[in-house]
Amino acid sequence: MVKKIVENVEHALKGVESNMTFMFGGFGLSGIPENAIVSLSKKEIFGLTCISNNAGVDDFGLGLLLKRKQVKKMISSYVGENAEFERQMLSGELEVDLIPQGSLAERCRAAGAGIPAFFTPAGYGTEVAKGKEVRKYNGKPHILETALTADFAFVKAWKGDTAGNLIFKGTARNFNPLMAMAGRITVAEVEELVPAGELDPNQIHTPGIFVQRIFQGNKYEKRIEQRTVRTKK
Amino acid sequence: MVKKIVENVEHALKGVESNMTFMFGGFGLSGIPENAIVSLSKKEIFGLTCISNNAGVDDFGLGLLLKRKQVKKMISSYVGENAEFERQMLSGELEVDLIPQGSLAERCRAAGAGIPAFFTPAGYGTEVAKGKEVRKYNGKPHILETALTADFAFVKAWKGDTAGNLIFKGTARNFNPLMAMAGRITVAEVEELVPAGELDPNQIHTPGIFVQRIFQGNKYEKRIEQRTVRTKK
Amino acid sequence: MALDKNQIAQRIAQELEHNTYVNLGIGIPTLVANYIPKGIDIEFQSENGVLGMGPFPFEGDEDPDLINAGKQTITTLDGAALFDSATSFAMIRGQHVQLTVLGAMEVSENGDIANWKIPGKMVKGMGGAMDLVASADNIIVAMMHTNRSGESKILKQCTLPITGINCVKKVVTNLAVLEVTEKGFKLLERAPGVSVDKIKNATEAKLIIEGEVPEMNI
Amino acid sequence: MALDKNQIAQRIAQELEHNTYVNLGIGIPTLVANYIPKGIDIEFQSENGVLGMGPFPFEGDEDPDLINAGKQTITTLDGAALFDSATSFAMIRGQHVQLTVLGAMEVSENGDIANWKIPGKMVKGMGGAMDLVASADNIIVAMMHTNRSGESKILKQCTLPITGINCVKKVVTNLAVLEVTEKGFKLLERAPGVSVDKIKNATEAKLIIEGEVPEMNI
Repeated sequence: MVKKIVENVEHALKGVESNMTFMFGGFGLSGIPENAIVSLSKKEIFGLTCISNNAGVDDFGLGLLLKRKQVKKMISSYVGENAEFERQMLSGELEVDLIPQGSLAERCRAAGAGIPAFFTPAGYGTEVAKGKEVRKYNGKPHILETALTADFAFVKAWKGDTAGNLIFKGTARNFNPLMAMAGRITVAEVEELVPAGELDPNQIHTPGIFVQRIFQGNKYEKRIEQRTVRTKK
Repeated sequence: MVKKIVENVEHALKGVESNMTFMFGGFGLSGIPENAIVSLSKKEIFGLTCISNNAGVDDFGLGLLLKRKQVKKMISSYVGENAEFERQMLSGELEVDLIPQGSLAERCRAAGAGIPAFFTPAGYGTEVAKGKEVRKYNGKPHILETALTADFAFVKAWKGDTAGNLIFKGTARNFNPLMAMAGRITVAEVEELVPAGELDPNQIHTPGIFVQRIFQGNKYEKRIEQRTVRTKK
Repeated sequence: MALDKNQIAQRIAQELEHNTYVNLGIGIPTLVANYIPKGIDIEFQSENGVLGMGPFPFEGDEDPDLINAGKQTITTLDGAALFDSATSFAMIRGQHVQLTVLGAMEVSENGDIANWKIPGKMVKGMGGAMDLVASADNIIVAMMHTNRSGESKILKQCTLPITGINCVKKVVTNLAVLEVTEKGFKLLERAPGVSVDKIKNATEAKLIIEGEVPEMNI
Repeated sequence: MALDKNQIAQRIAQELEHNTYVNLGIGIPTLVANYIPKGIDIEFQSENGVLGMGPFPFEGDEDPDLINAGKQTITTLDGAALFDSATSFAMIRGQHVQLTVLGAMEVSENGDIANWKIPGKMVKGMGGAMDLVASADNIIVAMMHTNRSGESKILKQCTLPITGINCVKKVVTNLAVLEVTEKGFKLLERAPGVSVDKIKNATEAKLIIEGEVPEMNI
């Protein structure tokens, strides 16, 4: 078995440098690699390109890196709820590349799967298609999108084992499995780390081959952005 | 909930016709849709194009359709162990299109995912690349492959529910989830069919949206092609 | 009387077809789930990775690991399935989701939609909207007929950066139900008590009006 | 003495690197799993959908739902994972599998490999071989140095339809270990007791020979 376990988040982050490209799993604040983000936000690394569906909120998630101006460029699909982000973007301090969510997911998967480019209908006829090759299939125009890679991918799972196998929970899965595939070095943090052999091989969401380092996070805050409930009758 | 359950294999096969294109899950004889194949082999339908990684053996799996000369064309990656297949192929009765196994899997997934074409390195410089567009990415030549669709996809799972959700077992998963995505009508047969709500939503391999009809197979022979064992010390 | 948001949702719910998968956008579209007609079985897909989405959880049952695309806490129903974002958009792009309902800033008479960007203002991003509108066979837009300044959002041509072209099939507003035809917007229904003239006045695009225009059944 | 198949596998096993994923083809490559050096952790991938493949099952434990790419019944080890064929080839194409060992009919001095088709004979298909050779960073071929008629399989140019170009890094035969360099085949090692001349005679391609050629350590 190929062992992936590292002692803690500091060991997991070995090799991160300024000007690198990082991927971060998560949708909104759900399923984000909380421990890796907090540690990165304390390091003297800057000029980062961050690929993440969202950009966190002001005091949590990627907002922590934005606040310290560690991020040079964000590649995302939706960057709503972050005032500091907005300020940096409007002032031109922060480059922002917005891409359709499905293309973002597929471009990560493609990188991990050795598919350098593929055609998708998403974005045809919009500014997203600018400069991209267009080709009709079944009478419908499609644009050519390329794979997205990263020096490090940071993902978060519910359970993991020492071989790097991951199981996610609920909709916290989202981009995590795809970014795990795409990272040159993929760092997985999990709520519960178990010895290899305890997870059912049939129920693994991300096989350990896609993960280079795994550790159990110290704690998880797991903030809820939009707490919506109904009242009991 | 969208209900997918049909009474039996005959209801599941409603609409199959001569000259259609069918996909069949399975690798070798593992994970093949046994009940659908047996029923198809008793129907008066001919001129079929069959997409399947392998072609069964003489008296089991797709061999049953080949024996009755129902198949006009096979699209496969490996068609070893079938004498009647060999005879029909060498005599020119049967058209055979051989494509790399990884490209076969990805082309099925692509069809299901609305990706009409993608670049892959597999087959570059070989006869598989004939007539295909070549493009270099990262200094390495890739060829453009297109999505593969089918009128019907026949897949086999271990467990399924009335909403069409599927769970596979072991390596019997293989092409089944990808062909389920690709079929215009996907017929799933399962060893055990349970009411919706009994399967953990977190452990579904193929979400029911990819399945149009589901039924519990009458019986499964599950032949082993290469029984290999070691002796107890 | 012009419809309120809930009534727009209610009218759109009449478009739901039995045994289909539906993706509801943020805002008015989300409310459609409250008005599914009896006898119509529907599964809701949320692009962040769930099929078979249920109602909001009871207080105390919220799970940070179970949200919808609007980041609201949700529940799942029997038969639900969870999956990653690539699989989710495979469902969308591969046309396995039959209907998408979403909001818009502008819709044009050839079915273009603009709903993601206002130049000069903070841009939040397109999220999954571009994938959704480029893919679904059936796209219904839920929106107010005019913007806050009273200007029509039903246009000959979109003025804002577009999200997708030739994709919208129907528009349900507080005033009317419009179908996008090859010749432009056809006025199918009007809100109860709202005159054809009032709709005409609120619409920049040309309206195709054939015979008597019935009132919506709300 | 020329090596037998098990000894070829044994020599290839010396190439295994700690903490890597390896795909073994059918035939001699399969035997490599029996000779993993001590202290070297390896996981075997089989392209039909398993990582962490273990030995054959004990009699009575065979599971028709658990086979390898050669359709043989197998077992899984602790830390194993099961997946579909697209994910499996994502691992291969995406270069997550570090080493591929496979058999061949011919290898040429620029690293081309032919191992799937003999014109005029029944063609069984390339299976996963074309994906494997087009993808892996490191490809080692395990084969006999000559065919049954005594003709060299180590060639200036392949004569059979090729499976992949410029991909083979090393060849281990019953006679020798050869490295594919930019200038052609370099003779790295010879089988115990087999002379350089004997290898030269059995080789159609030009061999690069630098200094003393050591014997393999088997």
